[in-house]
Amino acid sequence: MKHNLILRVIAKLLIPIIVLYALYVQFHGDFGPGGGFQAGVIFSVAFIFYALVYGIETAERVMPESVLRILASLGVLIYAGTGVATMLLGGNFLDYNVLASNPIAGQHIGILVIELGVGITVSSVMLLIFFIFAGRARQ
Amino acid sequence: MMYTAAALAILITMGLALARALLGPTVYDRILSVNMFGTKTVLLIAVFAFLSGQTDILDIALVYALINFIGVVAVLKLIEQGNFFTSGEKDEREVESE
Amino acid sequence: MVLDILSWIFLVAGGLLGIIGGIGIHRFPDFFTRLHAAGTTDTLCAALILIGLGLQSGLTLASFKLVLIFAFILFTSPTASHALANAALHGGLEPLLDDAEEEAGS
Amino acid sequence: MIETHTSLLLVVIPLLAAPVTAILPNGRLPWLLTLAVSWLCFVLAIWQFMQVMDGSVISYELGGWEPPWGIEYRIDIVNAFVALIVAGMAAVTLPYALLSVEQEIPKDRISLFYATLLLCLDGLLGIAMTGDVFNLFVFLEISSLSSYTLISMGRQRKALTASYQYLIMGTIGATFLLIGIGLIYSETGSLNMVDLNNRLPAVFEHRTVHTAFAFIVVGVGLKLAMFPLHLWLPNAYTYAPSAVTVFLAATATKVAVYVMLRMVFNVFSTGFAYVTPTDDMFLLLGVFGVVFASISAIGQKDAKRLLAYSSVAQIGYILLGIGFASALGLTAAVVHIFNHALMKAALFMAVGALVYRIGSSHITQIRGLGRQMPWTFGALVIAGLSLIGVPGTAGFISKWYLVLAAIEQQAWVIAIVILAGSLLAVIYIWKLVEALFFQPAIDDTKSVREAPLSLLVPTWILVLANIYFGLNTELTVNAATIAVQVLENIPQ
Amino acid sequence: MIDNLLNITLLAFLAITAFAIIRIRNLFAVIMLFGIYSLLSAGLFVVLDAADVAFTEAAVGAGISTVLMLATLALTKNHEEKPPAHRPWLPMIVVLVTGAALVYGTVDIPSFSDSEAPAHKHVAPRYIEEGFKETGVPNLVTAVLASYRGFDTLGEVTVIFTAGIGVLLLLGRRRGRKRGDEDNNET
Amino acid sequence: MDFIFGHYNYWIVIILMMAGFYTVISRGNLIKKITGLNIFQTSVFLLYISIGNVEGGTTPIIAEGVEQYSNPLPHVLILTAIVVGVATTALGLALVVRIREEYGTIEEEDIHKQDESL
Repeated sequence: MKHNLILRVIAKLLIPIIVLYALYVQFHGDFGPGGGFQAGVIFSVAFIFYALVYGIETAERVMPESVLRILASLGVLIYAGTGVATMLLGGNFLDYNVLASNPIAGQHIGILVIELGVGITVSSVMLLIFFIFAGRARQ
Repeated sequence: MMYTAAALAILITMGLALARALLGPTVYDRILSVNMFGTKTVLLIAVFAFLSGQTDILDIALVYALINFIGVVAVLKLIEQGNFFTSGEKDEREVESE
Repeated sequence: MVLDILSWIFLVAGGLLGIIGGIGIHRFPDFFTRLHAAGTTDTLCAALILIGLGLQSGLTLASFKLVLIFAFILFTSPTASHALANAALHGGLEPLLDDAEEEAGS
Repeated sequence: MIETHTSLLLVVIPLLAAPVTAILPNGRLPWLLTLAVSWLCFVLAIWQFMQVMDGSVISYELGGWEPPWGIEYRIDIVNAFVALIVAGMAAVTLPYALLSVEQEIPKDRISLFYATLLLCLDGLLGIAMTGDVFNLFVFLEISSLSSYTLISMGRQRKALTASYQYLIMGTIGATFLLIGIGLIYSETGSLNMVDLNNRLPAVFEHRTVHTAFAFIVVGVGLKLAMFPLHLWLPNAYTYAPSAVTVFLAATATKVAVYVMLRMVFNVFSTGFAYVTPTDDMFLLLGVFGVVFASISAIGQKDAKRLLAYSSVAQIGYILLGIGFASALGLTAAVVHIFNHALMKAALFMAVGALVYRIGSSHITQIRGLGRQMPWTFGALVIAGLSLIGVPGTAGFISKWYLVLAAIEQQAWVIAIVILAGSLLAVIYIWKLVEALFFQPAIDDTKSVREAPLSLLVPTWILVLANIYFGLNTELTVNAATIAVQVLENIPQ
Repeated sequence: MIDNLLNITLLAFLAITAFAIIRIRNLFAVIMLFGIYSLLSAGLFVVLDAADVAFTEAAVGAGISTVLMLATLALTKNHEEKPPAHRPWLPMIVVLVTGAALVYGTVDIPSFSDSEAPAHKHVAPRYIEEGFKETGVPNLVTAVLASYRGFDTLGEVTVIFTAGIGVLLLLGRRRGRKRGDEDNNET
Repeated sequence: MDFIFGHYNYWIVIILMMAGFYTVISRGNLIKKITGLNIFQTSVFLLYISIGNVEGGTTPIIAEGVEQYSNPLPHVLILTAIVVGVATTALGLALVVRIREEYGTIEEEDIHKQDESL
C-alpha cells in the first residue's frame, strides 16, 4: 500500500522532531507554557505515531509493557521521593527550599525533578493504556 | 488590524467546516472537515499569538498541528483496518489470504 | 512598512483562500471534489498566513516555531488528503463505510 | 521528626508503597507489604489521635507555604477520628483479604490488585487529612478511581456493569463537587477550608453561594449514597470481591459522610447551613432513606445485597443525626459513623466467609450453613444484633443518642421512624438467621466446613469490638463530643 | 474587542457541536465531533489566557481521549447507537432543574473578566507578585502547580497512575502463558 | 447590556454543561455516556477558566512590560482536573471494552435484559 510508504518516510522524519519537542516542552515549562504533563503526553504521542505506522508489536518491542509498568511506578516514586528527601533534609514535605543552600536554587532543583517524575509517569501510563487498548484486538 | 482580519476570515472558514462536519453525509466528509477544522484552529491560535503579542502561544499551535496529524492518521488507520494493532502491510496480506 | 504591506497581502490572501475552500466543501457535489477543494486550499492558506505572520516576527524563536508549524501542516494536509482519498476509494469494502452510506441514504 | 510529620506520613507511606507494590512479583509479597503499610498507618493514626484527643489542632504546611497560599493539612479530632477508622479498618481487613483475594482474583493480578487497594486507602486518608477543598477533590478521585477498579474485579460479569454505573454516578458527583468548589472560589478567592470559613459569611446572601452549597451537598451526597442518590451502592457492594466490599463498606461512605460534615459545618458553618432549609432536607432524606432502604433490604434474595441496602438505611440514620442540628444529634452521627463501620465490616466479613466456602451469597445457597459454620454464624448474629441496636452492643449506643436527640427536639415522628427502622432491621437480619440456621442445607453444601482461621479471626476481632464499644462508651462518646464542638466551631 | 468576538464565536461553535453530539447517533461521527469540541474548547482556553490549560486540553482531549475512544469503538464494533426507546422525560427534568439552579447561582457571580472579583483579590495576587521572586519560575502556572500546590500535582500523578493500573487490571494481558493458549482462553 | 455581556460566558457554559449532563443520564449507549461525561467535565473547565479571566490580562507568564496577568490559580486547578478527567475516561472505556466482551453489547437496555433473563 503506497500511502503507508509515504507515512513511513514521514514518520521517520517527524518522530525525532516530536521527541525533541517533547524534551523542549519538558524543560522549557518553567519559562513558557508546558511542563511535565504536556511533555509526557507529547512523548507518548510520538510513540503512538510510531505504533500506528509500524504496528503495535514493533513498538512494544521497543517499549515492552513490563518496562512501562516500572517506569510508571518510577515517576510516582521520583515525585514522592523528592518530598521525602525534603523531609529528611529538615523541611516540610515538598518544601524545595531545603534542597540547596539558596531557596531559589532549591526551588529550581525541586521543580525540575518533580516535573521529570510527572513526565515519566504520564508518558508511560499513556503509552501503556494505548498499547493495552490497541493490543486488545489481538485476543 | 491585519491580524484581526485574518482571524475573522479563519473564523468564517471554521464555521463553514463545522457545518460540513455536522451535515456529513459520509464519514469521509466528516473527517475531511475535522481535518480542515483542525488546521484552521492551528492558524487561529497562531494568529492569536501575534494578536495578543504572546509568541509563547505558538507552542500550543505547534502541538495542535502535531495532534491533528496523528489524529488523522489514527482515524484513517481505524477506518481502513478496523484496528490499531497491525502495521498496514501485514494486515493487507492477511486480508487477502482470508 | 514594506513588510507590513506584504504581511497584509499574505494574511488577507490566506484568509480569503480559506473562505473559498470553506465554500468549496459546501458547493461541490461529491466527496472527492470536496476533498479537492479542501485539500488544495488548506495547505496554501496555511502557508500564506504563516508567512504573513513570519514576516512580522523576523528571525526569532517565534518564526522558527512558525516554520515548524508549517512543516507539520505541510506533512499533514497532503498525507491526510492522500490517505483519505485512498481510504475512501478502498473503503467501499469496509463495514464502516457501509454504515456511512446507509446514513447518507437515510 | 516523626511527631511533626505524622499526619503527612499517613498519606505518603501508602502513596510510596503503591507503586512499589505494583512492580512486585505476584504471590504473597504484595499482600505482606500492604499489610505492613496498613498496620503502620494504623499505629500512626492512633498516635495522631492521641495528639489531638484534647481538642488541639495540628497544622502542617505542605511545601512549606503557609495557608491559604499553599495546601494545609489541618488535623483536629474529627479528621483524626476518621483517619483512625479508615486505617483501623484497613488493618483489620488485610489479614482477612489474603485468602479471600487469592480465591477471587486471578493470580497474575494480585500485585496490581493490592497496589489499587493501597491507592484506595491512600485516597481515603488523603481526604480525611486535608484542609484544602481542591486537594480534597483530587484525593476523592484517587479513592474513587481505585474503588471503581476494585469493584470491577468481582467474579461475576455484573461486577463490570456495577462498576461502570458507579463510575458514571461517582464522576457526576465529583463534577458537581467541582462546580461547587468553583463557585465558592469565584466568590471568595480561596480554597483553604479555614480561610473559606472566615471569608464566606460576608457573601452568605449571594445566590452563588447558595447554589455552590447545593452542588456540594448533591455531589458529596452521590458519593455517600444519600437516599435518592444511592442507586450505585447495592450493585457495587454486591458484586465486588468480598474483601473489597468489607473495606469499602467500612470506610468509603464514612469518609464521604465526613466530607459532608466538614463542608456543611466547617466550610459553610452551622449558621449558614441551618438558615437554609438544609436541616429539614437532611431529616427528610434521612427518614426516607431509613424506611425505603430497610424495606428494600427485606425484599433482597442475596445476603450481600441485603446488607448493602442496610448500609443505605444506616446512612439515613447518620443524616438524621446531622439534620437534628443539635449537639446531641451530631454526637449520634459521629458515633454512628464509627459503630456502623464496625458492625457492617463484621457482617460483610461473615458473609464473605460464606462466599469463600460456597462461592455465593444467595439466600437459597447459604441455607443451613449456620450449623456447619458455627463461628461465622455466631459472628453474623452478634453483629446483626448490633445493627439492630440491642443493648450491650455498639449499635445501641448510636441509636440511643439518636433517639435522645429526637426526643430533645420533640420530633416524635422521627423517633418512631428510628425505632421502626430497628424493627425492620430485626426482620432482615432474621431472614438471614432463619436461612442459615433453621432451614436444611442444600445438597451441594452438606460437606462445607467452618471458614479458615484467617477469615474468622478478623471477623471476631470486629465482633468483640462491637461488644466492647457497646459496653465501654467512654472513648467513642468522648471523642464524638469533642468532635462536635470542633464541628460547631465552639471554642474550647 | 476581537478577544470578545473570538470568545463569543467559539462559545457558539461549542454549543452547536454539543447539540450535534447529542443528536447524531453514529458513534464514529460523535467521537470526531468530540475531537472538535475539545479543540474548540482548547482554542477558547487560549483566548481566555490559559495557555497551559489549552496545551493540556489539546494534547489530552483532542489527542489521547479521542484516540482511546476510537480504539474502544474499534474493539466494540458498535457504530450506531440505538434510538432511545421512550422520551427521556426524567433526565430532561433533572437537567432543567440543575441548569436553572446554575443560572440562579450565576446571577450574583462577579461579571466575566471583572478584575475586581474576589477571586483575583485574595490568594492569587501573592502568586502574581511574589511567585517569580519566591520560586524563580517565570511561568506562574508552573510555579503554583509545582511549588505552591505541589501536593495537588502529586495527587494528579497518582490519579494517572491509578488509571494506568486500573486499565492494566481490567484489560491487561494474562502473563506467564504463551500467546497460543491465550487465544483459546480469552473470550 | 453589561449584565448580559458579563454573564454570557457563564450562561453558554451552563448550556454546555447541561448538554453533557443530559447526554450522560439520558443515553443508553455506554460510549456515548462517556462522551457526554467528557463534555460535562470540559464545560466545567471552561467555567473555571472564565472565572480566572481578567479584563486586559495576559497569560500568567512573567514578561516585561505586562501589567495585568490573568489569575493563575484556576489554570492550575484545571490542569489537575483535566488529568483526572482523562484518567476517568480511560478507566471508563476499559470497562466498556470488558462489558462488551462479556455481554456482547454496549447498550444499557440489552445488558439489563440479559441480566434479568438469568
